[in-house]
Amino acid sequence: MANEVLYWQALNQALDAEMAADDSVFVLGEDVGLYGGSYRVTEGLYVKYGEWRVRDTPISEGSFTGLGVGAALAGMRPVVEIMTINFSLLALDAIVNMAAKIPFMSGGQFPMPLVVRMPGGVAKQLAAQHSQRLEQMYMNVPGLRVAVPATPQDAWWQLRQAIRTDEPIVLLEHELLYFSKGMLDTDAEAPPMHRAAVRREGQDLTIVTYSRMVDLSLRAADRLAADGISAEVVDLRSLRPIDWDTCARSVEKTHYLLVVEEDSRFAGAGAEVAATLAERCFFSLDAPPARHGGLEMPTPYNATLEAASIPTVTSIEQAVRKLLEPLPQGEQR
Amino acid sequence: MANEVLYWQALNQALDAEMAADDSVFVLGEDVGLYGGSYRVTEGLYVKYGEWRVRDTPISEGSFTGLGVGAALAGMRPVVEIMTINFSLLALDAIVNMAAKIPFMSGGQFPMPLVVRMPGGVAKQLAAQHSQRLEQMYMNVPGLRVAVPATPQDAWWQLRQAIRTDEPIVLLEHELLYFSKGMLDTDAEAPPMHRAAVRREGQDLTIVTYSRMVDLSLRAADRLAADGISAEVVDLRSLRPIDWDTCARSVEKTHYLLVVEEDSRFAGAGAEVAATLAERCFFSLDAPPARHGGLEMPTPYNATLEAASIPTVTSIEQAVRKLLEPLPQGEQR
Amino acid sequence: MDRTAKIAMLRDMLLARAFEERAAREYTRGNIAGFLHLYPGEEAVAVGVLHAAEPADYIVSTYREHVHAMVRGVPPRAVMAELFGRIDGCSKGMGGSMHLFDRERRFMGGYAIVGETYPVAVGIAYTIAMRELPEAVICFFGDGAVNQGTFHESLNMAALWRLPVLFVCENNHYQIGTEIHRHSAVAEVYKRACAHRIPAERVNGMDVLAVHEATRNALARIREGTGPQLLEFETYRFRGHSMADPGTYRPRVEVQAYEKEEDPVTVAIGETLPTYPTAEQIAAAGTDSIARMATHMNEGGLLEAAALEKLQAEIDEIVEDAVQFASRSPEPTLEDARAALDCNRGMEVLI
Amino acid sequence: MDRTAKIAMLRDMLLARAFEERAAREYTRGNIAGFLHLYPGEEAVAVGVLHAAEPADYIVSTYREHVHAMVRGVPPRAVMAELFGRIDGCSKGMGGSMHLFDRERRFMGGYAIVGETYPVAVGIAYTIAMRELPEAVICFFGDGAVNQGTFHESLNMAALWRLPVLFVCENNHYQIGTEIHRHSAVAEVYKRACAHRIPAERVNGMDVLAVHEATRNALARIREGTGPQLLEFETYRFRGHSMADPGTYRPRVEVQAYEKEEDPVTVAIGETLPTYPTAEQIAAAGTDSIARMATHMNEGGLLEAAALEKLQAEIDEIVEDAVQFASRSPEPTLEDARAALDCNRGMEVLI
Ligand SMILES: Cc1ncc(C[n+]2csc(CCOP(=O)(O)OP(=O)(O)O)c2C)c(N)n1
Ligand SMILES: Cc1ncc(C[n+]2csc(CCOP(=O)(O)OP(=O)(O)O)c2C)c(N)n1
Ligand SMILES: [Mg+2]
Ligand SMILES: [Mg+2]
Repeated sequence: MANEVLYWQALNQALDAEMAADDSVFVLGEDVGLYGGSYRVTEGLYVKYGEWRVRDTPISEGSFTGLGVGAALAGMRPVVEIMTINFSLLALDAIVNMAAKIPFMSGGQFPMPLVVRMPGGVAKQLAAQHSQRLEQMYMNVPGLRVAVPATPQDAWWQLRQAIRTDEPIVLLEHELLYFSKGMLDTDAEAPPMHRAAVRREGQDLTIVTYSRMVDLSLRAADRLAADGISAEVVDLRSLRPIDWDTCARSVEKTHYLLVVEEDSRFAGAGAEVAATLAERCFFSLDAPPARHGGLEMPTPYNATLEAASIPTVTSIEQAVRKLLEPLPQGEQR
Repeated sequence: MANEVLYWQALNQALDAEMAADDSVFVLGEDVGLYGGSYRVTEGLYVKYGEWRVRDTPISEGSFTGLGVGAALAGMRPVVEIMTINFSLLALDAIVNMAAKIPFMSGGQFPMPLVVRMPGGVAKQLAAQHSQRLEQMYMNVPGLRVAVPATPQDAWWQLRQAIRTDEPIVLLEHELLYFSKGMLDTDAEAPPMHRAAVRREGQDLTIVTYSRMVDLSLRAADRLAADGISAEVVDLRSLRPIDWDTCARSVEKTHYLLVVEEDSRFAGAGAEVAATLAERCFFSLDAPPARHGGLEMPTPYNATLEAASIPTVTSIEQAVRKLLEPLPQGEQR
Repeated sequence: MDRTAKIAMLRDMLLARAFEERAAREYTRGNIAGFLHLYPGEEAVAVGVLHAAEPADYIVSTYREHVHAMVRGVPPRAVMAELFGRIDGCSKGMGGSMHLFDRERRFMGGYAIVGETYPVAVGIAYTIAMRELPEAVICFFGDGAVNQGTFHESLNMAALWRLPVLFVCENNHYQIGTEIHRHSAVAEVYKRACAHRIPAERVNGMDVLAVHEATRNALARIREGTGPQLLEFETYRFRGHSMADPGTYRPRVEVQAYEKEEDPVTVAIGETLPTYPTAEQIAAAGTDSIARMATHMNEGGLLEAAALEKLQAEIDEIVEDAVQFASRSPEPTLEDARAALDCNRGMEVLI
Repeated sequence: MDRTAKIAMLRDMLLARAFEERAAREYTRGNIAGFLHLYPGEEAVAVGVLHAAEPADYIVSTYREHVHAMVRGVPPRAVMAELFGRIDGCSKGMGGSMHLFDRERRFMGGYAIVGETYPVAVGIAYTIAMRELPEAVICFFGDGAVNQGTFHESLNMAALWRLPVLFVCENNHYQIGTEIHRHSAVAEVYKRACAHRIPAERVNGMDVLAVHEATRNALARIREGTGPQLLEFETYRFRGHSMADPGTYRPRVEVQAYEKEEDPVTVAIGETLPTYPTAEQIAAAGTDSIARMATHMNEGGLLEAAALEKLQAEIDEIVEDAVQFASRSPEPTLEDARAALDCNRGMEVLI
């Protein structure tokens, strides 16, 4: 049955469904219980499942994420919420050195059905320490999978898939998406967890993007359509692994590639996307593969500067126009 | 005066020179004092400068790196040694959330003359938790600079430059380089800290690489030269910022690009290099920009598998040959 | 302590309350955004502690630091302008509420990741010890923050090397929505210092005179070179954790969860204030540190009601002026941001 | 405790010593590489603790864990093969010396980043508590490891939720080259548990019977549901930190640094053994736990010299067999590595 829901509600329902189905699923994190979660994602679960399955933790990110690792080793399916991705720097040892490596290091003996959920991205004037993207930190970790749902439907699908798989998964949720609306069909069959989605079909160029930037890119595509520019928008849905076939198919059709990401461009997630597609689609491309990302600076608190530090609908539109500009004769970019 | 020295000795002399010149320079880390440093880099300094300036710390990476941040704010020039980059995951909050952001967040009030040195890379059968590269984690951090000296001369130059600058710098040293030999001219004038170096001139393709892979690439170039293939080898020397002009000049000359890195390829440091050069040199390239990196798996303990998990002279040579192979008519890679 | 000193403390407490309440209003008006953590209820701690410090001492604070900054001497104008994100803010509009800095006044920053203040303070103290200076560092943190690993790591180093740090816990019993008995096995924060043999004491944080005295004594011991000290001040925040948190939900949900059981936590929670109390309620409860200090001054004949009213009026003017100043201050430009980022570049050529 | 149990303990101690000494030899021969942290001197801890555990209990260990694994029942063959990096190793040659795992025996791994064992143990204990099972977790760590923040974070959670963990500190007084008084403000590790109100005790770690008894008692209390316990065993490693560390430098450099001062550390260091002691030296010193246990057995008439010699011969054979087995075991292939990496993929289609 399809319903309009908010992104956080989709996550909330996904947790509820999995907790009801399997008593080895439990959630833990700061204020996930009594308080109901800073972004309401765990609302109602504490009352329903009790404190052992919805565990409020002290401010000890390193250890409660590590607790998740230990519990996963012992057969549980922990869903750790790190209040925001910014604090996950304190938990990287547990995620990178333990969760991602133990199954391998043990010669394949142990399951690691750990899910680590974290809100991130630039929200509203939270300043430099609370506005990080950091997706790229999780991409270069063999043994880990990274999902980035951009819609309530994907949030529902991907969180459930993440909980059910025996591999460790980081789920990156964007803080500004929690209160975005979308249809949720709880009966629809899920696509594979890491399959990219073509959100809009187009002929003239391919925008590859993910998370909150999907919506902005779609809106830019709408504006461009008014000028007869037809942009195809690919939502990656996953940052490790990346569904290269879907991306390449699109680029081979449109011959132009723009990667859009919220993170500052240098060594962000988009670097991998652009590098691989530049290699794979080299002979299909009619212009250099382009990236559009945030400025190379910590996020300023001031609202105007903050807004200027990340892509907007307008800046995406401009980046597309620049990409499609015919080159002056004989000149190279 | 030029002398042949080991890489660790060059670092050791650089520390000694800076400590003698400026009493606000002090080093701290596990076993840097009495023990003399796990890789001997701080040998002799404890006896010479005493315990306050050569401080053995408890195993508290998060806090002793943060101690460095606090000392830098108070006008000191701390040189923090994190025993290996693998443990730096415990210190990322101090480096990423504090050192890189405080000067900006304070509106430009504070200096941050912090140097964090760390050995890393795949050494000899240290297994998954002790064989990480992780360079890319430090690249996507505005406010931070990252240097990767590949020779004793650069180790000497770059460590001294790092100590003298008021910006926070991460110095990544490769564990297998410590006992490598090279000439050190302590009087020679240093190039800018982040300028790339063309280590070998060539006409047929450009290999862009850094750290230990520079030597392997040079050796591969030697072998290729025997077959008449002339490879230019660019040593990045720095991963943030990157000297794009030097790279682009080379690619525009050779028309072929191979990025070589020890890290697993997906979202490694090489992704940024390939993406930017693909964009900037698009019209100069005669073949897709290629990357050659390690396998997508945690490092195995077994020696044979470990060796197979990262580039070797032979595999670099093969990657070059593959890149230069003429395409079968009409076919696209 | 003389009359002038006491009046100065009362004045700062009044300023603190008025400033924060005004900030709340400016937030609801849309002039301030982001996370805004306010201090009402806890004034006696900042004021008592910082009035006992020397100008040469360093202060390291958290995201709930407006009052620490002002008591330290950062002008209310510069703090309000920072909350407004303007160029005349003490961090030029780059840091905002959680990142106030003032190098000149040795206000070494507000840190927004819980647990960061410890190592920063230890690093400054290391510098002081190495240079053999008579200075000290005051390090603020909350009751929730003691569960961050850096707390113990830093306390150990401070104790091991006898560093001049005063660790100041503002125990308001809550880590956002989690009451202290639910986040700490040992709810008496000062007892944790035993693990590192650091002298520690618990003091009533609603009594500014007690706070001041305890701090003075602790700083005196620190200056004798005996190493770090820890003070736990029991206090209470009257508002929610931040402006995003109404703080009204606590008992209801808890009761739902525990309704079939008798749990001591329920009782503890039952005694907390679910909504922001009115001035009358606060007065009746008798816990508010400002009312307490005002009464003390009045009864001791140090400050009569009329003088207090006058003081209050002055304060209101200062706060109003700060808001006006902030509103008029220009927004920083992208060039300002770049200058902040590159402030330490100097003449250096990178490439 | 009966004779059989005591003989079993002595046997495991002899095996531990012989195995590790052989590993050292195989390392110098080039059959083992990487970091190799050996256990001679500390045998009484692993043996005393693990002989008191139930098969259903879980063990979480560090990088110095060969002996923990073997006493737990992992065959010496599988451990030696792992050190050789072979497919028949208990981690299929993927993990090596620092990462021994054996799921079946609930040997939950050797962890090489200091401080990782705590949260892993707490996570397993959380599972046990939630499921209300009669099991416990034994968590090993060194004296240096208690300065990692996770120690306190994890102890707090274990105490707060009354989790069944036995924290076992193997205090050998050194964090690589740093003596305990130079890394910890409080050198009595058990005292740190006070910060979380966890019952803790210091025990002679060179006396296997004392270790065994203390562990049995602690585990019994844990099984009563009273929450975690901590035991500190004072012990000593006869070798350097790892095979890369000769351990011979300590006093000389220290004296150079301190030569103009009287420092208690100098004295403490002066009493340590700068080089690996000979069997005679150990016997003379009287601290070696194996000699002590053998004497106890002999004097108590439980095991005569001849029987001990026979036991030793058996052990030598086991170790020799383990080495032969390891040498003959094939190297893992890249397919084996990929299978290990993808062991949890199942039928799942990712894309
Ligand atoms: C490492 C980290 N984890 C979580 C948060 C989110 N957070 C901000 S304040 C806070 C509660 C802190 O409580 P306490 O230390 O008692 O200080 P108080 O807010 O009560 O003054 C939390 C969990 C954070 N900022 N940093
Ligand atoms: C986080 C981290 N920091 C540093 C190291 C390097 N290291 C390995 S063992 C060790 C000393 C540990 O000492 P202790 O805990 O006393 O254990 P012991 O080796 O004495 O058994 C150090 C510093 C590490 N492995 N992990
Ligand atoms: Mg609090
Ligand atoms: Mg030790």
